[in-house]
Amino acid sequence: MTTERAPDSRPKTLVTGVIGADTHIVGNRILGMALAKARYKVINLGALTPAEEFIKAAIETAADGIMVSSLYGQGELDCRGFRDLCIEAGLDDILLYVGGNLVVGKQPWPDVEKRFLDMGFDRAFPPGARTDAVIETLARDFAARAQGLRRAVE
Amino acid sequence: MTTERAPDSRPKTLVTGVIGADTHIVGNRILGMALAKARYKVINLGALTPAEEFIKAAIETAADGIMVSSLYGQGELDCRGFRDLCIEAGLDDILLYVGGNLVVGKQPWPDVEKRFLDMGFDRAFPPGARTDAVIETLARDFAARAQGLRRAVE
Amino acid sequence: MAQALPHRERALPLKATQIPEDVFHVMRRENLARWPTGAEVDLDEAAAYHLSLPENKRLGTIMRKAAAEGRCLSQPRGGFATLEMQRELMQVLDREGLADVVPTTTDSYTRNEQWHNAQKGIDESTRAGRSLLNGYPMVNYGVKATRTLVEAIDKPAIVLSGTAMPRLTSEVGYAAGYSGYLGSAIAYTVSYTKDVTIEEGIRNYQYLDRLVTLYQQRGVELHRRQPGFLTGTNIPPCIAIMTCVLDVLLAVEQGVKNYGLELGQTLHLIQDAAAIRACEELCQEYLRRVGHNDIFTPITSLHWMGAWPQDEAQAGALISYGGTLAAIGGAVSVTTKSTHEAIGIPTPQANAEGLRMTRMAIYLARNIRLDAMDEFRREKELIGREVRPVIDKVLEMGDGDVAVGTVRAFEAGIMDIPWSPNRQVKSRVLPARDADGYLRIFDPASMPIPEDVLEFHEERLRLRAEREGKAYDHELAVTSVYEICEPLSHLAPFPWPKD
Amino acid sequence: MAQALPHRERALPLKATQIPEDVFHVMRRENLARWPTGAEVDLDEAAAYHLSLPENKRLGTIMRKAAAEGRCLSQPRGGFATLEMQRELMQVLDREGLADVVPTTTDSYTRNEQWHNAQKGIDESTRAGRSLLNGYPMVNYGVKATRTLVEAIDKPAIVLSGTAMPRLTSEVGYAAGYSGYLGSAIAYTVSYTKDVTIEEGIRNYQYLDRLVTLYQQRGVELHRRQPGFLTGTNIPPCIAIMTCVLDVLLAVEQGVKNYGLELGQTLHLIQDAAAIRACEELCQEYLRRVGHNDIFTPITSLHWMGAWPQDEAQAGALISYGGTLAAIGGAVSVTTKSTHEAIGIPTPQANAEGLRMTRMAIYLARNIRLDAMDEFRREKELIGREVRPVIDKVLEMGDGDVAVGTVRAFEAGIMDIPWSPNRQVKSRVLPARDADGYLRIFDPASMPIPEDVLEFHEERLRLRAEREGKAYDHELAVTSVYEICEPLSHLAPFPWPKD
Ligand code: B12
Ligand code: B12
Repeated sequence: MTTERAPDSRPKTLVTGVIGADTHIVGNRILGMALAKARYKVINLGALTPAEEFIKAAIETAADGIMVSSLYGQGELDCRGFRDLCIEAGLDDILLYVGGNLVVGKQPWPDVEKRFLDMGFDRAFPPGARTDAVIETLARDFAARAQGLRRAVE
Repeated sequence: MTTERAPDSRPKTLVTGVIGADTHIVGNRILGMALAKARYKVINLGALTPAEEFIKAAIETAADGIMVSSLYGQGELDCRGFRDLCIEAGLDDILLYVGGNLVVGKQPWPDVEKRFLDMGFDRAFPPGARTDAVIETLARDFAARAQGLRRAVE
Repeated sequence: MAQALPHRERALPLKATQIPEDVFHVMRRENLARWPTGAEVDLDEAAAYHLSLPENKRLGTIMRKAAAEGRCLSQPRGGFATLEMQRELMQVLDREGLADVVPTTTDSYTRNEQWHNAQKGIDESTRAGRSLLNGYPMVNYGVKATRTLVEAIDKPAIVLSGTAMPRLTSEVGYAAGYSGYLGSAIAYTVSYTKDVTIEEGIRNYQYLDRLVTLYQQRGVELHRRQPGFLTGTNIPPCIAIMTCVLDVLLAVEQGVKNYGLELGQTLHLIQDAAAIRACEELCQEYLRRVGHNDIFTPITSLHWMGAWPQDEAQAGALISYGGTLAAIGGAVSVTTKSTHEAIGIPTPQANAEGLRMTRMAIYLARNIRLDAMDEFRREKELIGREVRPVIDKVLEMGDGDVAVGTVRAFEAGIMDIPWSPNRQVKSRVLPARDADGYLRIFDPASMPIPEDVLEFHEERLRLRAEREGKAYDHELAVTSVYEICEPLSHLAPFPWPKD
Repeated sequence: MAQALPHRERALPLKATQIPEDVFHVMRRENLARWPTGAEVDLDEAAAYHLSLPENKRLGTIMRKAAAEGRCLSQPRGGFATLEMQRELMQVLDREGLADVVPTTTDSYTRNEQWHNAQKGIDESTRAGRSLLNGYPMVNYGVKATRTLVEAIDKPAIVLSGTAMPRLTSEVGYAAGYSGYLGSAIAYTVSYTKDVTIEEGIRNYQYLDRLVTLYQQRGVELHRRQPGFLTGTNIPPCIAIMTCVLDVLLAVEQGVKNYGLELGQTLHLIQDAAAIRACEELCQEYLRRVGHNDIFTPITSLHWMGAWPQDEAQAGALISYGGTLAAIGGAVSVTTKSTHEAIGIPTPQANAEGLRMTRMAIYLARNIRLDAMDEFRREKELIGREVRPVIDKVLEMGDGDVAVGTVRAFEAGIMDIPWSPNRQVKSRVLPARDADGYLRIFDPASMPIPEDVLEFHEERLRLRAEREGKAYDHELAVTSVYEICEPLSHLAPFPWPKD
């Protein structure tokens, strides 16, 4: 597991959960454990979480980011309009990550990534992403935000 | 095994063998057994047979056809000029079959077939051909020849 | 979301005994009224339809024959959003995959009774020309349309619908001519839901099992099947088998006779073989205790249910070994995956290849049995020593009622499931792989597994930690989740470093 | 074609004893003079080069380590016509295939010492931009060029050159830094040649084995290996092992210490595991009888060597099972094939996939051993009862000289090989697969296998004929040649006919 830490001293809060009618909790739970270990405050909503609940939880906890898991293939339907819901709720700039097996079937990753970035996610992660990579990217993105950027550039 | 017979009463003679430096005898031997059962007179030259020996044997036995096996991939080199050798020896019209794994590697069959037909073989058989199919085609080709054709049309 | 129980039903106390005919009549009427296609279900007509099907389309019969002849049948999973896509898929699985049993996996909206969402999924998929749903929306299409799928193939068809809410899907599926249905109260409630209670799950599957007995009365023997793979994540055989025993006890109370049990593969040849035998024996043992001597309980072995490697070559080995394990273990059928598993739902062709690979592997291992090995016997006996104390405790807690006992056992953590998404389940039990590749229990939490057995588990796990130079802690469980999906360069590196 | 023996050598009577140093000196000079690249061989320089190689490039060492640690290494086959193609291939096998041992298969002209033809093959391949040879023409390229191949990889390299005439290829290969060489007198003469006599074959491999001891004197332990797979066509373990025993006895007379034995897989889990153990035990038993207690004889298991199915999914199962069989059998290494096997020489990528599939299969089965099973013990003991009477007879016929005995035994049909292309071999012995999937002997011809053993073989084969409703005749042997390459629809049809 990683020993990377969140970049500034105030611990960041992240809401996580598995969106839609999706029951795949294992990766989400392991990710949550790894985030906690990396000193994030993690609000884990668990499996089968409607989009609205993520946003509600983010508002209630003044979260810095939302980590949406979607494994079962219907993420493409479930995630549409997620950023719009955020904006409606006044979370215009909240950091939005999505990861898992985002679409149905084996599709070229660049296409899939683009689809989710177009939906307003800041980053999308391909199948089988490891927690270390996620945490490292989070650190870089929060560091970039501290400097007024939307996210880190590669 | 097949019970198909040669088409006319005088048994036809076929020379068989494995061409070049090729040691794969199993399929050739099984083919020989099946041809004998189908009432062909079979002259089997065995493995590792130079092109010249096929032709010598065909002349000596007044053979009706030559069945060249090539399994090891170098058939493309070994079989070049085989028809020319036949013509030089006065076997202009002898029926020439070739079968086995004729070229190196997995290549599209139509290309490979064309390469061998262009060399002057009357028929080329793809990897894994079964004896029944070979014997059936032989019967049709000899029947066509009895009618003055070069070989049966599909 | 989770459909609340109809008012009248909730008023009745939970019991394992058979739902009375008149009550069930009302329950069915209410159920079928929930979506327009419910009206297409006509039980007598459906039973007659089943009786008109040839033997090779009846899963109940086929499973009995396979068991009698010592065969291992193959079955994939598979579902797409539209009738046309689904038909093509099933035909490819039947013809190119030589599947012995052809599946229809429903999509996850259907599973969660979100039929309006499913309809959107159908529409979008039709527009996009590709499936945006992870399965076939069976309720939306209804009985008549779905029957064309059964008619498009030459094998028995089975509904795969991982859900704790199978009431309407099962009505439609069975009426459409599907002769098998996968799902059970405990297994699916603990692994496919977050908020459904064990009680609701039991009630929903009591409905389904009761429905099967209505067909039975009309001369139709349908196949029911329990998904003992649970969360698919390093489930030790004993925990799977506990749910098998409890679920089959619940089902027979409703009158079911033809009830298969599924076990996800541990990927340890001997553990899997022992698990298959132990499952059959323990189910029969507990069935006999309650006076049932005539329940047919064939075992299905499932290709690895945890995380898969992305490399298709590695995945191929898992598929092939999955056939080997099922055949050598003596499973009556095997449920297959494909080389696309780590990434997404397979194309029909990749799915068919997984079937053929498995079928060849079964052929190659068709004559091997390990029952005479000491290690096999020891492992099988061990499973018995793990399962009985827990089941006996559950039955005790129910004062003779297995439904009540199950609910109380989960509340108390006496029954527990690793990596469960369900809030009603403690999910504190933690499995991990040991030094010899067996799945063992790292932390039993509150499960009453005997001390000496747990000591053995701990010893084997400590040995692994030692050999790998790792701490003996819960990270063993986490690395065991990833193990099989690791790339080979990590899993089996070239053993000798340069100089 | 087959190179005639140099005059002087032919005058010496055939004997198993070590070639005297002075005679060998002359033999080497004559040999190296046969093709220009022979002049590049400088034994002292080559030995120094080997000593400069890191441990991970020395096959002798790697095999010893793998045996000691209970590992199963993986090795493919592979050769292309030009240096560039060969380099790319070897790098792909090393890096993408994670091969533990990287091969160089020579082409068939080289094997038959037709170096002029090989040169044409190189030229045509260069022009065509694709390989027209089935392997790498090692002698044509010579020592210096070939060394760049050894330097392009991080693993030990082995020469694969199925031939009875290895004299010049082995000189070039070992001098180029290859630390392993596959080939032996009996095995290759009986399966790769038509007119080469057993005597010539023995003399040629005596040369090669004697060469290895020259390296040994210079502190370099090279690996030698015997290709006990023979004609690859349903070779029952006992016949393979007879050749292993005789070939290793011949090799140790020349002073070889590190000598591997290969066994083609029968595809029966228990027969293969028993064969691997029996081979090692019987070789050691006969080595001890002649006073050798220090010969290292690791066993390599080979993926199915008979005809392969064209369907890549079916082939995948054979590949994967091949890893399983090797690992469970306790082989020290496994030689792999690819999904292209039925069609042609695989692309580097397909070859690498076969390696990875096998490697994953080995990982999955790494902890399983069957030695404690009764069936395993019975089968292993049976092999001993088949092998000993024949070997004892061969040794008796040689009046204490294994070389002489071998020649006489083949003449008399006491030693016989199924499906041999060699005219010196009777090839009347006929194997077939029995009812349980074991390879048995249908017709022993003149091999002195005990009556009671043969009765057992016949019983099992009759049982198969009966079950399949076939006559008990030699067609059983022919259908056994085709069996594994049959399409699944034939091999494992859906068991229940419509209606
Ligand atoms: C285990 C499993 C199950 C278990 C889940 C148990 C549970 N309750 O959690 C069970 C058996 C119940 C199950 C059910 C189903 N499954 Co499933 N399942 C898997 C499997 C084999 C492994 C998933 C897993 O646990 N991986 C291990 C964890 C550690 O990895 P992970 O989940 O990928 O998470 C990591 C990363 O993705 C990343 N990550 C995850 N979330 C996020 C979020 C963010 C923001 C970021 C940055 C990163 C990130 O970090 C995690 C830690 O490393 C996968 C295939 C595979 N991957 O091999 C299929 C798979 C996910 N399942 C699939 C499907 C279709 C289903 C079903 C719909 C149908 C069915 N076959 O029964 C049902 C789902 C029902 C429902 N309503 O949701 C499909 C999805 C297909 C697609 N997308 O095209 C897959 C890919 C299999 C396949 N190829 O068909 N499944
Ligand atoms: C058994 C085998 C061997 C045995 C051969 C034993 C023997 N002495 O016969 C051994 C182990 C010795 C061997 C050696 C080699 N082999 Co080999 N071998 C095979 C294998 C696995 C099966 C062949 C077989 O017996 N099939 C069963 C019989 C019944 O079928 P068949 O031979 O195809 O014959 C049938 C048909 O083709 C047809 N047929 C045959 N001849 C003819 C002729 C005519 C006119 C017609 C109409 C039909 C016809 O009818 C037959 C009966 O049904 C094949 C791959 C495969 N097919 O799975 C590779 C294969 C043929 N071998 C191959 C190679 C490269 C070699 C080696 C060069 C290198 C090596 N790997 O060691 C050496 C050859 C050395 C040499 N000098 O020739 C390659 C050839 C590659 C290519 N063409 O691209 C193959 C295809 C494997 C591969 N994919 O790499 N091999």
